[in-house]
Amino acid sequence: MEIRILFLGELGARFGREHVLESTEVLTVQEVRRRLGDQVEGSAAVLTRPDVRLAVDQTVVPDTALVRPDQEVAVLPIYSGG
Amino acid sequence: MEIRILFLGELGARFGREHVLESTEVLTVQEVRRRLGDQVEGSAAVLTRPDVRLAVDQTVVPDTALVRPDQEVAVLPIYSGG
Amino acid sequence: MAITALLSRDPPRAEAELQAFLNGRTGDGAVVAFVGLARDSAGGGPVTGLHLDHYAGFTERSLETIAADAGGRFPVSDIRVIHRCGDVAPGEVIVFVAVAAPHRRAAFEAADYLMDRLKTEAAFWKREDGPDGSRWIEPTDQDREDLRRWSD
Amino acid sequence: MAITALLSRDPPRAEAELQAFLNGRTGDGAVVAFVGLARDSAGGGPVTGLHLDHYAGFTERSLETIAADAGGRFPVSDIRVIHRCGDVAPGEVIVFVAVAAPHRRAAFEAADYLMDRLKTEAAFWKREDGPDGSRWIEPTDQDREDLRRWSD
Repeated sequence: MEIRILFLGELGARFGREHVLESTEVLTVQEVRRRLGDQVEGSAAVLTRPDVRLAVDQTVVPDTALVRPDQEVAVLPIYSGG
Repeated sequence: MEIRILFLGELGARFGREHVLESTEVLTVQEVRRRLGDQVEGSAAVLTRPDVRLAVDQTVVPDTALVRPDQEVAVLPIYSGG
Repeated sequence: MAITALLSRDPPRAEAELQAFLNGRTGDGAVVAFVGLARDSAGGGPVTGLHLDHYAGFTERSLETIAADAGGRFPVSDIRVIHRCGDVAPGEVIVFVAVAAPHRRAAFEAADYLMDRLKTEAAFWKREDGPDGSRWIEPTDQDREDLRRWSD
Repeated sequence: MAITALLSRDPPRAEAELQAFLNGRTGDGAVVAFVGLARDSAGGGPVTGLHLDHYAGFTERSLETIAADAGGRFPVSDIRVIHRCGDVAPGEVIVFVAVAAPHRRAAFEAADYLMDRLKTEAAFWKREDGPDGSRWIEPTDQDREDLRRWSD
């Protein structure tokens, strides 16, 4: 099973836009941040920043929220606005 | 010699838009108001109102300003705006 | 800075005016356009048409003065004002105002200011025609209050 | 009330949008349109283009939320928002916003509010490209200050 990961904006440009996190268990958003930081070289520091928010299946959620293995997680740096 | 008179807006609709005031002398705006009020039936009261302003050759002037016989006087009720 | 203020007997063509105003504009981030339309009702009653009386020459200068004042007051690049006179049917354009500026705050404020001045100080005399007759209009209390927001 | 908020890869055609928005409108006295253009410079340096990254679905919903909030907050009749994504050249339209209302104050305020929200809370990630490279943009202090004007 895999969690599909999207890095938006500058993070997509720096680390690649699409990633996959292999997982068979339910993870917290906090754990997704940590595992992604381990897996994607150079991303660990930025993934701990509170202004980098995560959306699960298109909804921004707190770090305590849960992520199932079939869900999509988007990593959202601060919006620039339009 | 004659002073050409224009009544704008509602005053034009009520009293007729164009009038002529016969005059050989220089008059004050105050005198133009009075003579017009005498000449144009029913207009005397409205011509004494301070919010009815007079323009001489396209410039709004106070009642003490002078009007020469060859000038144009416009009687301006309060603007509606656009 | 280009400031134009025109009087027109024909309805301003808002879409063509906007297109011309936008064309080739690469230094400004913001264009605000205001389109004033003749409403089909007012004060609870139907309105079948408007007549905007004007004083030729004098009315044009009142528009030019208002536009120039806006250009002097706000950091804007260009201003265009086209105001209708004569007979206006419901739904037709009465006034088109466009303001371009590097930044949006100035464009919004200048357009807002222009309309507040135009609604009270443009030299027009407006008659509303309805099924029960006609009446000549003065600025509303709201119009006067809006204008006071800009007093220095 | 019709509220539409759309994302578009193509430049919004401001003049056609305005015309469609005005067409047949007889109950509203005021239409305010805002057109946001890509500038050819920023912070003193030239800008050769913008890229507006978005998150498909999520970004559209952010636009819809902002438009709906404006519709709930101001006495307006209709709102239309069209926001660009992808690559934008200088002078091209980034955003078109139109608001119709019976009275102009509500139309101005709703358009102003929409732009303040869109400039900070629309889910875009903007990259400015110039001769010296690219940089990713955050809302300016001015943008954040503008937004605070509307906090309840």
